[in-house]
Amino acid sequence: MADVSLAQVQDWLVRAKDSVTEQRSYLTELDSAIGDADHGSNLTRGFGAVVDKLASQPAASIEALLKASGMTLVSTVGGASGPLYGTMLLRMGKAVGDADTMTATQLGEALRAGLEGVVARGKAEPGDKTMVDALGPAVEAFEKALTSGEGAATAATAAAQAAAAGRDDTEPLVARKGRASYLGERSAGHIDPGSASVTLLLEALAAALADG
Amino acid sequence: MADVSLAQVQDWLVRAKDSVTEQRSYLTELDSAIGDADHGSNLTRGFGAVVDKLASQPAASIEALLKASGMTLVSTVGGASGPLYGTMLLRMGKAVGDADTMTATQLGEALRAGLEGVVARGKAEPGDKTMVDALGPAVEAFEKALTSGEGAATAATAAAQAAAAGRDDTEPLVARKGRASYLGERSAGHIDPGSASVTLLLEALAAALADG
Amino acid sequence: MKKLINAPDDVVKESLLGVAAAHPELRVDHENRLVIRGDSPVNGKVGLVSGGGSGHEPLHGGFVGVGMLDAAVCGEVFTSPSPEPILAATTAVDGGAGVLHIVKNYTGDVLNFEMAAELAADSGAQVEAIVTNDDVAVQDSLYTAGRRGVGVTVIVEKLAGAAAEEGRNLAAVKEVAERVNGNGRTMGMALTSCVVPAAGKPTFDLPEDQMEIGIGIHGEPGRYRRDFAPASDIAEQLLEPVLSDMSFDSGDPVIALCNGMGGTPLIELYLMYGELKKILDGHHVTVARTLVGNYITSLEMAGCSITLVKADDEMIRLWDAPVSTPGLRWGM
Amino acid sequence: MKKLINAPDDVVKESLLGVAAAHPELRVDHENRLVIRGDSPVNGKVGLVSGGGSGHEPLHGGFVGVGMLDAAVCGEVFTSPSPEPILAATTAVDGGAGVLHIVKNYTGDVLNFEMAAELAADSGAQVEAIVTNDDVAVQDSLYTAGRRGVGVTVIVEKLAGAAAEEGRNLAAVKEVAERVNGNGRTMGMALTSCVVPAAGKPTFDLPEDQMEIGIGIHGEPGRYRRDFAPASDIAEQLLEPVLSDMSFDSGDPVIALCNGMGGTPLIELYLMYGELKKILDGHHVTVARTLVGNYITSLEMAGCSITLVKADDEMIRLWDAPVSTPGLRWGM
Ligand SMILES: Nc1ncnc2c1ncn2[C@@H]1O[C@H](COP(=O)(O)OP(=O)(O)O)[C@@H](O)[C@H]1O
Ligand SMILES: Nc1ncnc2c1ncn2[C@@H]1O[C@H](COP(=O)(O)OP(=O)(O)O)[C@@H](O)[C@H]1O
Ligand SMILES: [Mg+2]
Ligand SMILES: [Mg+2]
Ligand SMILES: [Mg+2]
Ligand SMILES: [Mg+2]
Repeated sequence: MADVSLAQVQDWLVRAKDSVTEQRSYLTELDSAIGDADHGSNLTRGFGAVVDKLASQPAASIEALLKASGMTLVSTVGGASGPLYGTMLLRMGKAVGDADTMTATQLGEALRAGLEGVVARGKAEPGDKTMVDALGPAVEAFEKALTSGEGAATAATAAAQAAAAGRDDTEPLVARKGRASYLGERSAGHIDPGSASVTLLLEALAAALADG
Repeated sequence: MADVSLAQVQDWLVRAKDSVTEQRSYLTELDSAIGDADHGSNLTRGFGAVVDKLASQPAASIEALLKASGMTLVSTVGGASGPLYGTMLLRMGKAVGDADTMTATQLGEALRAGLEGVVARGKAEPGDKTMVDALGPAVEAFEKALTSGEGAATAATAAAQAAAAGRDDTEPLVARKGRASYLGERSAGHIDPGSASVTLLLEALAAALADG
Repeated sequence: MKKLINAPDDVVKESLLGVAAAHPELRVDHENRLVIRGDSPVNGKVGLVSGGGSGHEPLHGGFVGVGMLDAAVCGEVFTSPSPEPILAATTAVDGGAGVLHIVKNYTGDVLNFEMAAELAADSGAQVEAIVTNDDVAVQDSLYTAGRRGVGVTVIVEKLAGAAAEEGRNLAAVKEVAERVNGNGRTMGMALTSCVVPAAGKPTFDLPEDQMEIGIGIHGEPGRYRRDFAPASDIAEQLLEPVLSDMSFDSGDPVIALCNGMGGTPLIELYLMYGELKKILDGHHVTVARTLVGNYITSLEMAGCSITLVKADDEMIRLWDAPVSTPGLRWGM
Repeated sequence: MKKLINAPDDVVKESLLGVAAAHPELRVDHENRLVIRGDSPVNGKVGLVSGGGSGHEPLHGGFVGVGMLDAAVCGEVFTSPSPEPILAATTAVDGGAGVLHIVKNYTGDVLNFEMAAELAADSGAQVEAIVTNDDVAVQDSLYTAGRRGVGVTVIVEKLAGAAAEEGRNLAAVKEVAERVNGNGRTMGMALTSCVVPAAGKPTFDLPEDQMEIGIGIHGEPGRYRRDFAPASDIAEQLLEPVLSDMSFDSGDPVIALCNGMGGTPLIELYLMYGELKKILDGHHVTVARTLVGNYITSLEMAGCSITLVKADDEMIRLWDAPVSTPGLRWGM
């Protein structure tokens, strides 16, 4: 089974940018129901900057690429999702280290590290109706697929499906973290915007690995 | 032919109050097209105060009654129409003098004096699209009816009809006085609110004299 | 209509209860609806009285205090007060040096202040009046009631107030007021209508893709309607009639007021001022002093106006003089 | 959406151009979107940095100046700024006595200020943070991200600013800020939604006969919706949760802020304050200082909030201390 290349990681982020840009209104719509109507524009701005950055300063390793992208997200997204997604990419880069390819196992470890970073920064628990509710199941599904002998591409597809399921499962939940938590019971009945963007990111990952 | 009594003059003002109160939205509507949407509430407040005043402090003469009413209008209406209608009643009272009845001729003189007061205070000329465009023709019609040998009641009816015609004739005019003048050409196509309230006042006068 | 009020007819009365509660340093005459400087009448100082319909706050009640007005007469919303309270205010602030009435040019205000001045003169008071008329939106002003008094009124009140505070006499204070008014020009615009409480609905309908240029401060329609445009365009449309009416590029210091109509957030007003300033720079107008904010409003109307006053060194000094009012305060 | 803007994405950037043009006494760092006190860093003075999403003006940029903030970090509308500009602000105002971050409790602000503080600490700066969380609308705050930081932030910035200006050290300035926050409670309500420029339409729909009680300052829905009611009712609904959360009837002097959300005219805010004051009097709350106006807003949202801070003599002295900022100025 082929390793995951630097080019594929870069392709992931380009696809992520295309996806959040295309789904900008959808994400903002979700955020206007239980947040402050900016998640779509936040991520469009952030991933746009990531892609610009990668175009102007090509990275020599996966670690460098993910770190530069994480820093760019932190510095351009603002809001809650900036530090969270930024931390995720920074931790992923650190986990992979200075290499230009990685194994599926390494990618799984990187995703796990990314999840841990998000939790360390945001202190959300499963069921708090945050991006963690999509990212957690996604990481588990990825690891489970590897255990069943699948490669990175198939595992990423499984992760994206688990993320989508996690996203949909946030709908009935009452939020306990982030802006939505201020709504109390009224946050139920809406999908969490961050769980929706996590799903887009994992779908982009699956697409990048499938085509790569 | 019967003279006009103090009671009839008082009845006029009570009917005037009922009429502007009933037509409050209509007057305000007209004023919102070319003014500031308050003519109905201004006059409702003002004539309401006049009637309250007359109820609590009955006047001993037509002069006293019209003066008290004029002062009350000045002090409760505010806006442009307060000093104008106030001055009208004050001048009418002065013209009649200290009596408790007046002849039709005296009423005609009083109306003429009232018109002159409005013109002295507001400096409007005929055709400027103001209350003068209803009041002027009304006074002329009143005088003309007397010349033809009619009594006060019939003359007042003629005056009310002339006021209504004057009111309708303000519609195509371009305003040159008051707030509406700020609109320039855009003031054309709307009836002047003050000409509409003058018409209500003269209709009230005709009714008071007819029933008296 | 959704407003933070009880009964529409009680708005002015009840708002003055709040003013009294929030500003113990001021005196509120609830019967006459006056906001009066706490230490009035100030012996030997020219008294400054302004007023008019309510709904333009902070003008005028918010400009009562040391270095500005001695009293404000608060009429019903958008309706001139009657002569009686104007007379009461005049008497309350007369410290023996005479009283200046600062009147915005609207027929109702002019007539009522005129009647009040006649009554005050009858009882021996020395009263002068300055009628502000800075609104360049009014064309053919010879054939109308004349230009309206708008934004420049704020600056007249500040500078005349400073002159009075310095102890100048009535003629001299009036001269300052006239100088400011004569050198001031304003143009305003609206994105939405205001809602007069007693009317209960918007005074005019303005479609979502239109704006009204050349408005006054009472929801009167403006000079023309046009397609809604970016701020940079609007800035051009506001400044063109101002700059073509009077030249401001003499090198004299200019006082600029970028005023909000009430419903426009400050972030937009600053953005507008940035656009206006670019154009002013291009026309070699040297802005020496600036105010950005809601100073003379039209209830919750969204929109703005720009006022320019061609000043001189003395006027700048009077501008900088200490002032302590709810709406304008510095130096003390 | 009708706003006085050009492109929605340029609102914050272009508004800062206007701030720079209107306030030569301030420094604007356009790259980092900072508003900085002109004489920063002040040697030996604790530096005060606040910031967050834009759209709440005058907070925070309008509170930069002597006696209040040293710098404000202006994020996109309703979006926390990133750590980079927060770090830049921290460095710009560090006069050697350390820097206090004043952060409103929103996840985004907290996370970004936290990351910035870590970075600043890495480069040797002494940074402390105070997170304001005064919004009693948030119930069960143990099970949520905690109470939001709203109106009390204005008062924290004023009092901590005065303490820093007096030359107190970082720990002492932070203590003042914590004292104010700990003794402050706020409750707000909305009559209409705001419109975020990038979204282009109202964040929420509020029918003509409804109001939203317990809102934040970002167009988040509130605690509950109810039929639109008279001002006196609304005053009750705002004060009940405030007064039942903390007692203000100890006889200690109270600072009251009757704050407009942006689109409500001043005449209504004063009316509301009159209603609030009646209730406060009935509860034996002794209001010693009052502010009525737009201080922490939510773009053009119509509505208001009430903040009470139970103060002490020292806090009142710090409140009265001179301050000179675009949004709050007295004593100088
Ligand atoms: N403490 C947290 N832990 C994890 N995720 C969080 C946390 N707080 C917020 N989020 C996520 O961030 C999303 C909101 O992001 P965004 O709208 O960009 O930021 P903001 O709320 O500052 O406007 C939420 O939908 C949620 O998924
Ligand atoms: N100079 C004037 N002379 C005569 N009538 C006038 C003059 N100015 C205004 N009016 C009349 O006053 C009416 C408006 O009254 P009103 O709405 O009560 O006062 P305001 O214009 O102050 O709101 C106008 O419709 C017009 O008929
Ligand atoms: Mg958001
Ligand atoms: Mg009118
Ligand atoms: Mg009026
Ligand atoms: Mg946000």
